[in-house]
Formats: sequence, C-alpha cells, structure tokens
Amino acid sequence: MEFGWSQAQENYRERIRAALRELLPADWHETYTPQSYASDAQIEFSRKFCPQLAERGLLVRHWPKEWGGEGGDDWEQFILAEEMKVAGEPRGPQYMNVNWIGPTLMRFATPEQREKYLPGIARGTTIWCQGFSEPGAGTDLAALRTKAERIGDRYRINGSKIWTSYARKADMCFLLARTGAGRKEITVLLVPMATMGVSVTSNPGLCKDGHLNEVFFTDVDVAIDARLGEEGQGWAIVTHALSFERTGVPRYHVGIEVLGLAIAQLKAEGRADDPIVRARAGMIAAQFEAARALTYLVVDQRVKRAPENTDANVARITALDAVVELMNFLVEFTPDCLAGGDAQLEEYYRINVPAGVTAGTYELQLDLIAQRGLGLPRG
Amino acid sequence: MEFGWSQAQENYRERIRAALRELLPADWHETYTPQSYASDAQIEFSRKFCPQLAERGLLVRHWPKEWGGEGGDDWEQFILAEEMKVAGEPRGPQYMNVNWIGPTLMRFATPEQREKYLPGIARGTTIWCQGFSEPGAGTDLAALRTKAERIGDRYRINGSKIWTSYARKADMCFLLARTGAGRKEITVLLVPMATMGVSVTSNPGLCKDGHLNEVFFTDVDVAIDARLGEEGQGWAIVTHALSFERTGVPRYHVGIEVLGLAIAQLKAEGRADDPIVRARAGMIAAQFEAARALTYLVVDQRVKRAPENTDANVARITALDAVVELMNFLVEFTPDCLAGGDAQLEEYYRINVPAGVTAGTYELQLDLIAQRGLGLPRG
Amino acid sequence: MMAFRDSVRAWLRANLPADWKHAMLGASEAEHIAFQRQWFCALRDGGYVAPHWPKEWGGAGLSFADQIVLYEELARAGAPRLVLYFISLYHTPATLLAHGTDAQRRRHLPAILSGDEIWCQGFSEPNAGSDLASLRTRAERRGDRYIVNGQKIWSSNAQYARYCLLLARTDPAAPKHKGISYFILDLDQPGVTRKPIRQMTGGAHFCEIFFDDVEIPAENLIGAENDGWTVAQATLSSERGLTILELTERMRIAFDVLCAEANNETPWGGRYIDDAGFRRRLAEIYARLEALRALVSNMLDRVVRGESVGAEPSIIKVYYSELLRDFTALGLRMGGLDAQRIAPVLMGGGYETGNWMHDYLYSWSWTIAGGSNEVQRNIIAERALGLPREAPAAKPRG
Amino acid sequence: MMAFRDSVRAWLRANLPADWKHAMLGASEAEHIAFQRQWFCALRDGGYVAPHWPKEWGGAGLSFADQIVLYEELARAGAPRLVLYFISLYHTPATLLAHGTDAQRRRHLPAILSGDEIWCQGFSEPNAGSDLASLRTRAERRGDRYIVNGQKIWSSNAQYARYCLLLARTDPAAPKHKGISYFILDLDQPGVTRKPIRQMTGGAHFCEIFFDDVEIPAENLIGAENDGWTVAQATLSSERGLTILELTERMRIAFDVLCAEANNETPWGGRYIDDAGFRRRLAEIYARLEALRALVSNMLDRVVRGESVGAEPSIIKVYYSELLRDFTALGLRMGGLDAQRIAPVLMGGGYETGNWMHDYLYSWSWTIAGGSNEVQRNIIAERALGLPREAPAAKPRG
Repeated sequence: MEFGWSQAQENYRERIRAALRELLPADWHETYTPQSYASDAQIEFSRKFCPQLAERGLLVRHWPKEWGGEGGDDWEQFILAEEMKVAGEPRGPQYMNVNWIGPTLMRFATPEQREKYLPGIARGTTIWCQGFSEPGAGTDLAALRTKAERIGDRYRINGSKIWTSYARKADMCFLLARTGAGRKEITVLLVPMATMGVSVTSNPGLCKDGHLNEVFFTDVDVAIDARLGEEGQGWAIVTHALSFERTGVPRYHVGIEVLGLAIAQLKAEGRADDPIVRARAGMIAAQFEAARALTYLVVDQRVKRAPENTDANVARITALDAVVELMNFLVEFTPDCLAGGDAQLEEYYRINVPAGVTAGTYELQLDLIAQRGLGLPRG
Repeated sequence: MEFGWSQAQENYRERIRAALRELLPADWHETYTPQSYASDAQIEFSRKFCPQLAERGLLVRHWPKEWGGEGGDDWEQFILAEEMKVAGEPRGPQYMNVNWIGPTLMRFATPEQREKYLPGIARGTTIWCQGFSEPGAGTDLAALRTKAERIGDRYRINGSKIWTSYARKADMCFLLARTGAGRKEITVLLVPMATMGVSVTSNPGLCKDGHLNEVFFTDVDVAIDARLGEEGQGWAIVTHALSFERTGVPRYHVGIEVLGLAIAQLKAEGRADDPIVRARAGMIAAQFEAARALTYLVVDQRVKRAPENTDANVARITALDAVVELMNFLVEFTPDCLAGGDAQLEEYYRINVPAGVTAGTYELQLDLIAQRGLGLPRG
Repeated sequence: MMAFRDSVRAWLRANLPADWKHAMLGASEAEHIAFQRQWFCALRDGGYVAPHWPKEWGGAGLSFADQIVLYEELARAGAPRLVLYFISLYHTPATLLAHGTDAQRRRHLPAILSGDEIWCQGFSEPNAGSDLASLRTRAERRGDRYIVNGQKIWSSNAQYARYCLLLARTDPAAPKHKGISYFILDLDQPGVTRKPIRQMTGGAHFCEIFFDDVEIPAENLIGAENDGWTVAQATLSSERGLTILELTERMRIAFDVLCAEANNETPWGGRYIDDAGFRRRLAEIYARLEALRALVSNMLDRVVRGESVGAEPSIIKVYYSELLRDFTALGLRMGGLDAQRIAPVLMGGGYETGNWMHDYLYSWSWTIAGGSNEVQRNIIAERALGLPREAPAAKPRG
Repeated sequence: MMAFRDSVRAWLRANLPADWKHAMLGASEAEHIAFQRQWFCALRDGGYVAPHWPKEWGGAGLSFADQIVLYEELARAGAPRLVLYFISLYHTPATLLAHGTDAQRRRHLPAILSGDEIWCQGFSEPNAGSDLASLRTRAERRGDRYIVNGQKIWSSNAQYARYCLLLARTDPAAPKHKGISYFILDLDQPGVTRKPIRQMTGGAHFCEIFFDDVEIPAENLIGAENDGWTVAQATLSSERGLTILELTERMRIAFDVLCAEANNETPWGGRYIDDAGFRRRLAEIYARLEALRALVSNMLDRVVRGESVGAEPSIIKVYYSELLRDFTALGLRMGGLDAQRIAPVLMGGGYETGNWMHDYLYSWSWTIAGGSNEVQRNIIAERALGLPREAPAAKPRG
C-alpha cells in the first residue's frame, strides 16, 4: 500500500479546491448547514452548484467518457468526496447521484433509461432520493412492505417510506418495492416524485433545518419502463449499488477538525494542560488517524479491483468509535459549546448522535465482520 | 434497611478480633498466604486454629445450640466471615464447613450421619473438600459424568473432579455423582478421602503454594449410608447448599485495603496528585462502597427470610467490577509492586485474575440477573 | 411510617391529575409553567410542598425519614417533577434560615409558599465551570448599595424567576475562596438581561444572566460581607440527598419501560432480549442501578442517624450521571430508527421519559446541574481516599 | 521485492527448526537461552540477523522496505522472537554509529555479530517510571574514570548481558534534561549486582541492576559529557517501527487461534461463536487489530519515504498495548476454567502463545518495555494536537 499522492492527484485536488473557493458564496458556512444535512436551502443550492462543477469537469470525472466523465479511478471519486465533505458537502443530495445512482444505472438500465436519466445527473440538474427504509422494517430491506402490483403494462404502488432525506425537493425516487410474497421478491422502480399519488410529510429533524421525511404512495401508477433491471432483481441491484458506497463518508476529516475546535476552546480557557483532557484527546486523534488509514486501504483495494472483504466495515467501526469518543469528550469538557456556544460543534454533535448511538449500526457492522470477515458461522 | 450495628454485634465483632489477636502467630502474614488460598500450610494451620476458635464459642455461633452453636442469626455468620476475610481467612477450608456443609447436613442428613460428621465440624477438626467441577463440564453441574453405580447396598464410583481446592489435605469429600442418565439424576455422596481408589494429583496454581488439584475415583466402593438424602436428590441439595453461600465472600474489605496500599505507594512517590490517578481511584472506592452496601442488603434480606431474588448476583457483579478496575489500576500505576515490590498487592492480583477474567463468572451472573431478576424470557 | 406512606399514596390517588402526562406531552413552555404552578398549589394545599420547612414558616416539619417516604412515593406515582420551584423550596429557605436576617425570612418565605415568588441561582460562570470559587462577577459597595457587573450561566429557569441567589466577588484582592459575598438580587430591574440557553433538545431549561450596573440594597446581603463562600455551603447541602433519591427511584421505574422495549425487533433479526449482548447490557445497567440505590439508601440512612456523609454525595452523583447517560443510550439504541424522530417531550417528566433521543440529549444537563464529574471525582479522591488536593497548575475546570 | 520475500520464505522453510515450539514449550531458562543463541547464529549465517546494519560492519544493508518484508515473514512463519539480542542488534549499533567513536565501533560491533557480546539497557529507574529525564543514578568523573552509583530497573535480560547502555547524571545542578551522560558499562566487574525481577508468570524477563562505586573508563563515554539525552534519542528511535510491525503481524496470526477457540462451549450452554456478545467482542478486537495494522503500515510507509512520523509511534504503542491486554483477556475468558491452569510456557514465543493465563499476565510487561501509556498519551497530545507540555506539578509518572 502506498499512501503518497501522485502529482496528478495533487493537481486534481487543487483544482477542486480552486473551484470551491470560486463557487461557494461568502456566507456559505453561516447560511447553509455546514455539515450537509439535507436542509432545503442546501438542496436548492446544489442545483446551482453542481452544474457549475460539471462545467469545470469536476462533477463526474471518475465516470466513463461516454457519460460525461474522464474515466478517472476510484481515488478521484474519493478525493472529490474528501474535499466536498471538508467543504460541507455543497453537492447536497447529488453526492448520491454521482457515487452510486449513476453507476448503478450504467450497469442495470436500458439504453432508453440511460439516455433519460444520466445526462441530468452528469449535468448536476436532477435531485434523487432513496426510497429504501420503511416504518417498522428497521434496516432489514427484505422486510419491506411497499407493494408494486403488476397490472398489464403498469405497476400500481402502495405503501410508505421513511427517513427519505431530500424527498421534499427531489425530482426522482430510486424506489424499492415488493413484487411478490417471497423474501427477496423485490424490484427497483424509478419513480418521478411528481407522479399522482406521491406525497411527502416532514417532521423537524435533530439538525438545523433538517427534516425527517415520510413518503406515501397511494395507488401510484407507473409504466413498466420505470422498472430498473428485471422484476425481482431489486436485491441484487441494491447490493451492487451499496458496494459503490462501501468506503462510506470520510468521517475523519470533520472529526479531526471538530476535535481541533474543541481543543482550541480548551486552550483558550487554560484547560489544555489537564492530563485527562490530554489523554482523551490524544486517543481520539489516534482513532481518527486509524480510520483514515483504513479508509485509504479500502479505496486502494477498490482501485486494484481486489475481492470484497470486511475492511470497509472495519473502517466504519473505527470511525464510529472515534466519533462516539469525540462526542463524549465534547459533552464532558465543552458543554457550553453544545448549547449555543459554538454552532459548528453543536451541529456536529446533533448530526452524529444518530450515527453513533441509534439504529443498531454498530452491531450490524460487527455482525457482518463476525460472519464474513471471521467466517464465524451462526449456530 | 438499617445499617447500624447493634451493641451486641459490636461486642461480638470485638470478641472475634480479640481471639484473632491472641491466636494468630506473629509470622501469620508472612508465613501463611495472606489471602487464604488453600496452601498446605494454611490448611494445616486451620486444624490448630479452628478448635481454638471453637473453644471460645466463635466457630459455629450461628448454628443451633443442639450442634454446638448459640443460635445466632445470619448477621453473626456474616460478621465472622468479614473478620476472618480481613485477617486472611485463618479458618482455611473450614469456612465451607461452617457456612454450608454443616447446615446442609443438618437439613438432609440422617441422624446417624449428623452424629458422625457434625461434631467434627463444630469442633474444627475435619477438613472437607467439594467434589463438584469436572474436566470439560465447565460450571454446568448437570453435565457431570462421574458415575456412582448402585451395586447391592453399595455404590461404585468412577470418574474425576477438578479444581478441588484442599483435596490434598482433606478428610472428606462432598461428592456429586451421576446415578442415572437423566440430566438431573445426580446424588450426593459423603466420601472419606482415605477410601481405596481415591487419588489426588496437583499442579502448581497461580498463587504462592496454591495447588490446582484433580481427584480421581477408580472403582471406589462406599456403603449406601454414604449417601446424603435420596438418590437423585443431589440437585436439590446443592441448590440449597449454594443458597447458604449467596452473599459470597465479602471482597470489598480486601479490595479497599489493597487500594489503600496502592495509594500509599503512589503518595510516597509523589504521584497522588495526578488527576487520572485520583479519578480512577475515586471511582474504584465508590464501586467497593456500592458492593458493601449491596452485600449488607443481601444479608439483611436473609435475616428477614425474604424470598430469594437476584440482589446477591447484583452484589457480586458490582464487586467483580470493582475488583477488575482495581487490578487494571494496579497494572497501570504500580507495576513495580506486582513484580516483587509488594507481596500483598501481587498476591491479591494473582488471586483475583481468575475471579475477574476467566470462567465466564461474569456472564453467568449477568445471565442469571437477566433471566430471574428482569424476567426476560429466552426466545 | 407505613401510616404516613399510606396517607401520601391516598393523597396522590386523589390529587395527581390522571391525565397529566397526556396533557404535558408536547406541551408548550407556557402550558408547562402553568401546570407547574398548579401542581405546586395542589401539593401546598395538601401540605406536601414544603415537607422539610419548619412549621413556624408554614412547612410540614416532617422528619427526614418521612421526607424520604414522600419523595419515594412521588417518584413511584410518576408525579411531575417540580423543577420550577426547586431553588425556591430548597436553596432559598436553607440559606435564609441558616444565615439570613429575620426581615429577609419574613419578606420571602411566606411569599414563596404563596406561589408568588420563584427564585433562581446565580452561581456558575462561563469558563469557570463548577469551580465556583474562581467567579469573576463583581459587586462593589457604594454607600448603602452594591453595584453588580458580570455574567452567570447555567441558571435553571431564571427566565421565570423574580429573585436570584447571587454569589459575587466583593474583595478582588482576597484569596479565591475569600472575598465572595452572597446576595438576594431582584431580577426585575434595569441592567439585568436574561438569555435562555437553547439546548439541543429544543428546550431552554437554563439561562445566562448578564448584570450591567445592577443595584442591590445592602440589606439584601446574606451573612457577612466576604463570607459568601461559607453561606453557600448551606445552600449546596440543603436537599441532603432527596433529589438523588427521587431520581434513582424514577430510574428504577423507567427501567421497566426499558425492559419492555427490549421486546422490540432488532434490525438484524430477533428481539433484543434474545440477543446475548443486549441481555447482558440490560442486566449490567440493572446491576448498576441497584448498586446506586444501595448507595443512596445507605447515605440517607446515615443522614437520618445524624452521621456525616463524607464523599458519598459526590460518589453518588458521578455514579448517577454515568448511569443516566448509559441508560438513555441503551434506550436510544434499542429504539432503532424510530428513536431518531424528535417525538413530543413530556414537560416536567424528568430524565427518562421514554422519548429516548430527547432523554439522551438531555442527560448531559444533569451533569451540569449536579456539578461536573471532574469536580466530583476530586472530592471523592480527597474525602474518601485521603488524597491531597491537587496542585493548582493541574486543576481541571469542573 | 517479491523476489526477496520468496528468498526469505525459502530460507525459513530450510532453516527454521520445525519442532522449535515443541522444544521450547516449558523449556528451562538455560534451554531458552541456548536456543536463542542457536537461532541467532542461524539467522546470522543466513545473512538475516543484522538486515539494517551497513555492509561495512557486517550487516546486510537491506533497504527499509526489505527489512519490513523480513519481519513480516519472520512473524508469519512463527519464528522465535530474538528477544535476547534486541538491544545488541538495534540500540547499540544505532547509538555507536551515530555518536560513538570509531574505536568503540570496532571494539563492539564485530563482537556482537560474532554472538559473543550481549547488551542490555540501563535507562529506567525505580519511582521514575518512564520519565527517563528524572533519573538519579550518578556518574562522577575522577581523573580518567567515572564512578557510578545508583540503581536501574526493568532492564530486559540484563542477567545474560556483558555490556550495558547506561544513562547517568553527570551534572546534578543542570536542568533535568541536561547533565545526563551516556556510557558503555562493563557489567562483569565488582560493584555491579543484577537481580532478576520475578514476574507473575514465573519468568524473569527483567532485572534490577545496582551500581556500587562501579568504574567506567572515560573512553567509554558515548558522545559529549552531559549530552546523553540527545544521544539517547538515536537509541530510542533505532528500530523505527519494525518491532511493532512484527508484533502486530504475530497478533494477526494469533487471532486465528482465538477464533478457533471461539468454538469452545460456554459454561452457560452453546458455543462462544453462537453468543451474540462474544461474536461482537471478537469482531471488535478484529476491527481494532486491523486499524492498528493500517496505522503501522501507514507509518512504515512514511519512514520508507523518509518523511517524519510525529506522534505516530506513540499512538501505535498505546493502541497496541491496550489491544494486547484485551486480546489476551478475551482468550482467557473463552478458555474457561481450563485456562486457569498454568500450562507450560512457550519460551521466545512472544505475547500470544495461546497459553492465555500466561499471556494475560505477561501483557503488562509490554507496557513497561514500550514506555507507559501515560507518557505515550502525553507525547500524542503534544505532537498530534499541539497541546502544551503539561505543568510540572501535575506530571504523571510514566
């Protein structure tokens, strides 16, 4: 494994940074959610920002030339992701477009579907949302209940989806629906959000201007050409799609930045010489460094087309550990900052509470490692 | 719950202390294992010590008068246990005699058996060992394989027992053997260790002069009157016997003392003002205090004949937590003491490694709490 | 004592509004405050609002043992926590009875019982944390008044209070613990600015208070000038463990809710109670909770017997705050995705309302309210272990 | 690089005694030492014992990248750890090559390679822990000699060594880091007493060394007088991560043993791998191990490229020592009652021999050898976070 960046990669990173300096408004960090959490304003901003990025050849550079890219490798996708994450993800929801929705369409869509959807993604003009989670189904996709009933050459969709980030503003939904009773009889449908019978309700989320959306499908009628791949192929498509995401969001950049802010605060208060502060902060920094090293390893393996393993899960666990430790550190040593004292720290805390504590994410990752990585059979 | 000691209890405690001052030799702490870990020397010492304690009416005071006691309550048994533990348990193996072997015989033995065994226990002259654990059976008593085959009016015993503390020096064995194929067809036999066919092998244990004994039974022949209770009643007898032990050994006394020694050392080195030392030591002290409070609660419930609950398990878990924290503290802050620098700290560490880390003790206690205390059914 | 317990239970059955949780779920701040007043009046009329006040000042003059019974029963009945009146009912009378003038007592104690006067506390300051003694708010004597300038933080419910128990520095040249005085400050006057601290839960339980040339008449000094630190000790020890008793009993009841939720399905198949890891985690939380209750019971027992309690209150606070955090985190974890929704909050419902995201975020406010764990651990180290007070250079902020 | 890896593998297949683990299991100290010598000679004859030494001194002069390959392969082949020669092969040459005189080099380096000279290190002192700079052993100049008095502790294998790399104070009036000098001390002379430290595992890996008017000729001073602290830096950074690489690779291999043991029955029924709690614990240990390997690989890569490594060695040491402890504790836990038996020890087998009770007790010796975690955490705080060096009053012992 080589961790040095090539000159071409450094140049590419610098081009991205230059574009960010040029394209982000002066009030970007104040006006828009600094950590990309699906506020309406940020989604709208992406409609302006992404086309400009595309014009500069930086939105989908890792895509094949046929679809507007430069055929760059996974490192280029990753460098883009790092820089965007550090900048507060001005691509908004469109990071999904370029990371996995586009590539999945390239693999499974008909020529007509590709012509219809890929240019909008490559130009940065379409907002997609992901219709996976359902009330009561937890994160077990196989348990979903939204139904797509085949009636002649159409599907009739009934059901609802939750935690659908960006749904309030999305143009299209990448929807998973059940087309049979079997555990895996699941099909992907590409549904325009403007279709009759689709409605969205929103609850305020934990983050500033963030929303927890629920999407209802009531007798929604779509033509058969809205289907991606074959009927019943949904499971395979989603597995493939998620594999594009396996490096996950590079959490370490923001984590290290936030730790630095907290330490600056403690220094200013004259508390940085407290051995407990030092010991805890030191270990958190170490954990983020380990997460960074692991993430690079995962990208490297992807670039080399190595067979899939659990390193991505290991990277996530390591990053999650670091995030949880950092949050406990913030609560214990800088409580003022979390209550209006520092907007960036507070926002970071809000965003990461779900990541660190809820939803069984942690257990799921560990169980995946135990099963696939360690080959421990279940009894 | 009232935690004040009555004047009578204080007097009783003082009588025990006076007896200890009088009876323990000057070289007790140097020559004999300070923490009662079944060294040969300590077992032999108990043959001298216990009769002297019995003479002073302090060995079995909580027993009924009929068998040499004063009919004292569980608090008296407990106060005796506390003082003996603090003194390094000079009763050696005979703590088992007075705590549960005697009381179990009173409940289940025939009049002849009582006459035969109780006086030796009450006078402090008999050493018993406990033949429960077997190789490969873990702590699951129902899985034991040592067999007692009924042949006419005799039993023929074949099998082996491990972790049989005191077996090298014991007169009698309180033996569990299988008398049928059923999961609970288990019977208690009272077997003289001098019986033909009983042999003991020893491995050095983790503690100074401690031994890990294995006891082999090869065609051991005992008369039917060696049986305690009915055939197949072994499970019920053992459950009853263990209930006498449910307060467990009061670990907190020694723990607090050891923490004090470590702190004295750190003070002498000028390291007691290190905030990390202070924070860790403070929390360990708190945990031991909680364990003490819980243990008192358990004894109080026994005195009041309250129905059994999981408080004893809670007390054990709390004490184990404290012990493990204390051991980590010793390793991190006083490593010199554990390598010849302080005999008492080192011995404490050796004794408690198994308690804290091995054998699934911790998980078993938690599972018992989950099942009985919280009423969480298994799926 | 059983008789008293029975009468409390009977009173609660008759007077605790059966639907209060329904009414307060997602209630507005105004509705919450209104209901706090209503519950205050109900308790007062029942003779339970000031169980610890001497009879001559309108209290019930209950023994400490009976106070314990009362708080146990309030917790077990799931009664609202009277958070709005905590300072008024505990800190103010304890301070005035021990160190106040008779005029001060007569002016304020009846007014508190009437429900007209709500008090808050002005102790903590920004960047000083719980190290109260390093406070910088100044009070300068000018004739028969003091002029106050400075800032306080983490003052509970100050936005609803009329009076503030204020610690301010009157002699900047004196050593840290000297030179501090203790005042009654009227908040309804020019120069006082109260700014609610918007918490992550959306609520605003705490305020910052700014003082810009605020006047205090000299007669509002409590105790001697520069003797405020001594006076404050009476304030801080006034509730003698009853709050923590109430909180642990509430947690014990909430634990059953947690167990019930363990019947939920995990995202990886099966229920939480069938997952060995989660079963043990539950049992572990239970064991810690029971250990805490034993410690609290032990401490209260010593208070009843008039014995000193040493480091125990600090031990118990650290224990409780760490347990509260882990308790609510486990609830959040077993709540799955649904727990991410910010459900309506049960106003006045305490720390374990079953709205786990709220409870988890709110748990840290206890740490602030109770004095940071760093400070508590130092007290433990000093009192329980006889460790020397640490050198100033390394003193953590508390 | 593959070619070099292949040749190492081939050599190991031909030269590593297939039965060495059998022979060293429960071996006596004398047998262990004899086998260490034998393995040293085999490696030397193969050209692998001093891969990092310059060719002019008889080393292989391998690139750092090839050294990495060598240590990976030694670990993966389960070769014995050459613990007896660690100081001789790393610290002594690094120190002499950087700061020694040519005469010192000629006298000692060939003797080390011949196998005749074993060295130990005299750095740590009692009650000073890893805060080396506060050492109190004195060396007084008298004419052309120094007279040494004092005591060292935690010196690995000093009982077998002929020479000691000694740090002693030559100017007591100077500030802590100044006034220290660095010497070559001949241990075979009157006034030197070596006392093995009997560890809980029964072994005696470490010694105390006492100096009572011990003489050192002035020519044995390394570097300038009072410049010992600077010289010591060369010693401490000499192995540049190769040890930790070897140790993490060994742990990776031992992890498979741990997984295999997870097939054992639990005392509560079923196997450990079917218990959700233990499955996750295993996965968590695995995740930490992989994170550590990524950190090590990352650091070595920077060393290869000639970049500076900042706090990384300290980060890695803390990570490793905490993981080693948890790793062996899990082995012990899953070993059940049987793990309580003190089974024979695999001499030279490293930290994870599968004799879990031994391994668990032995794990703390790494902490001592590697510098305490307290000290490491401080280095991390300083170098990685830019936190100021802590105030002396609060300095933990290391």
